[in-house]
Amino acid sequence: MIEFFNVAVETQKRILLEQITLKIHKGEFVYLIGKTGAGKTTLLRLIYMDLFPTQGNVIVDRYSSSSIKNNQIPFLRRKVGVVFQDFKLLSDRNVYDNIAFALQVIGQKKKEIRSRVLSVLTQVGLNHKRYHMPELLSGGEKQRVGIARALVNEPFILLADEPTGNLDPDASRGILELLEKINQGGTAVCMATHNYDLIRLAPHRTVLLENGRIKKEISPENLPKIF
Amino acid sequence: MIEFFNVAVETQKRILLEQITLKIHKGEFVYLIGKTGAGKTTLLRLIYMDLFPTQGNVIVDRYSSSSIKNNQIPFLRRKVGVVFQDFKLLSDRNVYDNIAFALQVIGQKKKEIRSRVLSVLTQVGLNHKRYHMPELLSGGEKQRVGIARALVNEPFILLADEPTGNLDPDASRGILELLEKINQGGTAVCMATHNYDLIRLAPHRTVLLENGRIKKEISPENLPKIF
Amino acid sequence: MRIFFFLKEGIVGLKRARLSAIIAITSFCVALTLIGIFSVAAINLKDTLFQFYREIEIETFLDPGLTPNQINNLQQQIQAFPEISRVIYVSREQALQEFQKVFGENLQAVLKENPLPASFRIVLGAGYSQPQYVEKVAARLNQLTGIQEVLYQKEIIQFLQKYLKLGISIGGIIAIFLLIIITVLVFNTIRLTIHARRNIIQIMKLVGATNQFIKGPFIYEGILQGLIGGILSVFLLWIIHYTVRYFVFAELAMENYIFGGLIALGILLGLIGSYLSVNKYLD
Amino acid sequence: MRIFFFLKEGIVGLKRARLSAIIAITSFCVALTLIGIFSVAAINLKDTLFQFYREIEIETFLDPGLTPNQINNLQQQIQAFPEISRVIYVSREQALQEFQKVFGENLQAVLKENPLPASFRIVLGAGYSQPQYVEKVAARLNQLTGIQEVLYQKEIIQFLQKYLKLGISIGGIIAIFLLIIITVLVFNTIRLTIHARRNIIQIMKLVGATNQFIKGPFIYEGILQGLIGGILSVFLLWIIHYTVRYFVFAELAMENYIFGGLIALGILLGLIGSYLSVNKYLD
Ligand SMILES: Nc1ncnc2c1ncn2[C@@H]1O[C@H](COP(=O)(O)OP(=O)(O)OP(=O)(O)O)[C@@H](O)[C@H]1O
Ligand SMILES: Nc1ncnc2c1ncn2[C@@H]1O[C@H](COP(=O)(O)OP(=O)(O)OP(=O)(O)O)[C@@H](O)[C@H]1O
Ligand SMILES: [Mg+2]
Ligand SMILES: [Mg+2]
Repeated sequence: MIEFFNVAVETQKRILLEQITLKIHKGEFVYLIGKTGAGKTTLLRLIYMDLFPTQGNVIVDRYSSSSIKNNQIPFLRRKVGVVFQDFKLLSDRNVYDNIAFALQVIGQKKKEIRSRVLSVLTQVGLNHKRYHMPELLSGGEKQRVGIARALVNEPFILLADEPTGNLDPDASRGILELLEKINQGGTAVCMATHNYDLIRLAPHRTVLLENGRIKKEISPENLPKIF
Repeated sequence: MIEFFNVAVETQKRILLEQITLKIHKGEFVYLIGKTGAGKTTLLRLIYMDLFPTQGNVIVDRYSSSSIKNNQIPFLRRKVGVVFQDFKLLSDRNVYDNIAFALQVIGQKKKEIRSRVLSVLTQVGLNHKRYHMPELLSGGEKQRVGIARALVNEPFILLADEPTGNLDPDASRGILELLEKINQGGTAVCMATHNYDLIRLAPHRTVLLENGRIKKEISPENLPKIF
Repeated sequence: MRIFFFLKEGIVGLKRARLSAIIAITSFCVALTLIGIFSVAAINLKDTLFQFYREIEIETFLDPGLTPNQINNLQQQIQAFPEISRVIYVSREQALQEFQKVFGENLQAVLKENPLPASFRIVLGAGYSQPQYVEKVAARLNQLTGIQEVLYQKEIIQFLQKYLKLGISIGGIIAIFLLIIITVLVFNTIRLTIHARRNIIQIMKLVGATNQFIKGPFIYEGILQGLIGGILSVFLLWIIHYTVRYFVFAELAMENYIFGGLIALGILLGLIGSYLSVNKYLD
Repeated sequence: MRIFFFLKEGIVGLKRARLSAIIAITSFCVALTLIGIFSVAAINLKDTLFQFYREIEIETFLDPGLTPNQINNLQQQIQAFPEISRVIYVSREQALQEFQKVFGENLQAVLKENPLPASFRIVLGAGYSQPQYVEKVAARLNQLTGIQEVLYQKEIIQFLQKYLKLGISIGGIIAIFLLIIITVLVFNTIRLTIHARRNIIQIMKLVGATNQFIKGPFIYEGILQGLIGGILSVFLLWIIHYTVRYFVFAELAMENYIFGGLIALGILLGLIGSYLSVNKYLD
């Protein structure tokens, strides 16, 4: 469903990713690990086509990075939920409107929006703060708003860039459980993380990046041997 | 050196902190832990006087929250290095200039600035990226720029709000070692964190916040029993 | 459906980015007020000139030997000119009386004879009281037999003609520059209000908003800013107009279409400005 | 030391926030150009009026019975008026010749006698050729013995006087509004360029910059923007002036102090605007 064919991303100065060949199947759960600066965020950006490979090809659903037109990108992004490392909340509207926005974009009816936003807010445990502005939230709360926004669209894949970086261990476990539940509902999950505790807790296929290359792919059975 | 006397912070809607009485001594190393939304960031903001208590009094160095004048705040902040949860880098200048800025503010000579910035960049391992703009950095790299900026001023206390949230375990350990080294040089450190692995690795006095109150203070000796 | 959403988002957007909105609206307001002041100045200048021209008379002196019949004929001939509205006959006696009034001397007593000729005082029609017509009519009158001399307020007409061209040129240049400059300034303001929210556009893109969808609220916001700025400028202009009438110049004219024009211009500038500006942040 | 740092930071700031800087500078440039165009229009209008007034003559008809001596006396008396620069004597014969030229008829042949009086043609001094002086001088001349009648271009002077007051009022009002409006627009632009960087001010505060220190670069940036905008407006105005002279009106005047004034005004607006704007983001 998502395929990388020998992908490389280069800037004038250096190579950010190279020789990336990777397949994420429907409904799969994949961890992306690697040192800081290894290229995890860069790889995720290729999937939601915020960045294009300088070499190779990325295929997401029925779109290919080499042939997608500019006006098709929004429609791709509606099928890919993204949780950003730096939250990227709209600072000019409250929590409810931030999440509702992802539905307004696709022209949902107001009533439908309301019920879906409230349901997803309950999922992430922020129902009581739905009228807060983002700046009044703690780091962990912002993170959960971001997750709620990514989920509300019912994407076929959820990309989560260190969704637990700002959360305490309990909350992290809560988020992981949430992601697993979503995954069990058929949504694929690709999560970049530094939190190996979580991987130990819920082992899945894990891709290890190093210096812009895929160093290793570890299947869930082999994981305990690694950590 | 830093003292909280029965401090409370209230907004119209709710109480963010209450009954906080706390003392941080010269050269001490204190962890601040607690669930997401417990009030860790709020407590740190009281120290660098980005926020004022609605009740009680915070004393930092020779400044008191109840009597400090607006034009004294900058001088207080020069003695308090802060690493922010959301980095707060100046997006309009590169890594070097971001760090140099904290020294330009206090009127340092250009030569002095250069040597100190380069030394602190080496400390955090970002010397090779000193001419990058912040937006080109990975989350972990931004975090390290923030730490470097907080350190460059040689503050008497370093406040770090989840400095390892975006770092991989190796890098986190590196940062912790850095903070400990700084601490051994006489600088106090107050670090809000969710990463109990680090506390286990380097046990220090730990303050546990819950719902805006200090639930427990744990001395280093008792720590192993908790985790 | 969508229109309503955009409109609502546009209104909400004004509230969300209050500072930007206030600044943009004041910019619109003052810019349009300036254009309004200019328009009022222009119509008043035009009115004044036309009023003056309406008062222009041509005087034709008649040959001394004409019989009353010939004079009558001539008057009818002149009356038939399309440009001329009225022809008044001034006999030699009337001319003498007027001369005496002006110069205070009894010419006839000195000279024994009235040296002054009879004349027609000719008033041009409303549409024709302009220098070019005056000169043309004067030239044609001169060719008629029985007419000795054609006199008109040559000095003032020449004065006006000489400086009118200059005035219209300078006025036109200023008006063009005024419009360009106001447009640039208002567009800059809109551009900056959108620039201050560039990260919001970025995020909208990331959650899958189409370019159309992103533009919508910004454009409606721009239109609303223009509309509100236009309405405020109408109030302001009305107050200025009223004040000037009251304290300085009671005859100051005003046309209602200026008010409508300002609001329309505000909406147009808001539409185009926000459309162009938001496009810069979409590929 | 600090001044240099601020200046450097100001320049660097222009580069860092390139879009904002470009927009602010174009705003300054067009706004100042507009003021420049107005100033040029104003000085040209003034020049034109003065030039016209310089051409005003007063004609005084003399009593027929004066001896050459008395005439000479009178001429010296008039010459002594401080407002009067030249007095030209026109004898009865000269007047008759001129009459014949204008009216084409030999008056003397008809009348046997020359009915026209001798006169003085009086030209006012450079500083006094304005309607109020003309009327005053005329009144005083009228009281002199030996003078029968005083004539001057009453019509044009009255015309000018009537509309001059209106023109100056409207011009003044427009000028004041223009300045206010331009100031508002330019300040709005500066405010928005700083608004777009409010988070940077926030961060500066957090790392311990004093308010003074934060202001410095923004103010220097504002001054630089004003300076650059002013210089560009001088170029623009020069080009416009040159073009208008070439194609429309060759006599268009220009004063160098306008150029200096525009640059100074740009710097002043940049200074005040950025000072006020940045202050809003500091408590
Ligand atoms: N547009 C760019 N131009 C140049 N270098 C870039 C650009 N974007 C990212 N980089 C660099 O590429 C490397 C990989 O960045 P990336 O954000 O993918 O790392 P990451 O694995 O997500 O790290 P982290 O765990 O810290 O988030 C980093 O060293 C970063 O500085
Ligand atoms: N200005 C404010 N007005 C209202 N509520 C606020 C304000 N600032 C913070 N809060 C709320 O206060 C609580 C404590 O926030 P704080 O940022 O201190 O939490 P934290 O312990 O740092 O959490 P995290 O670990 O997620 O960063 C949160 O629930 C937050 O929503
Ligand atoms: Mg990353
Ligand atoms: Mg926090």
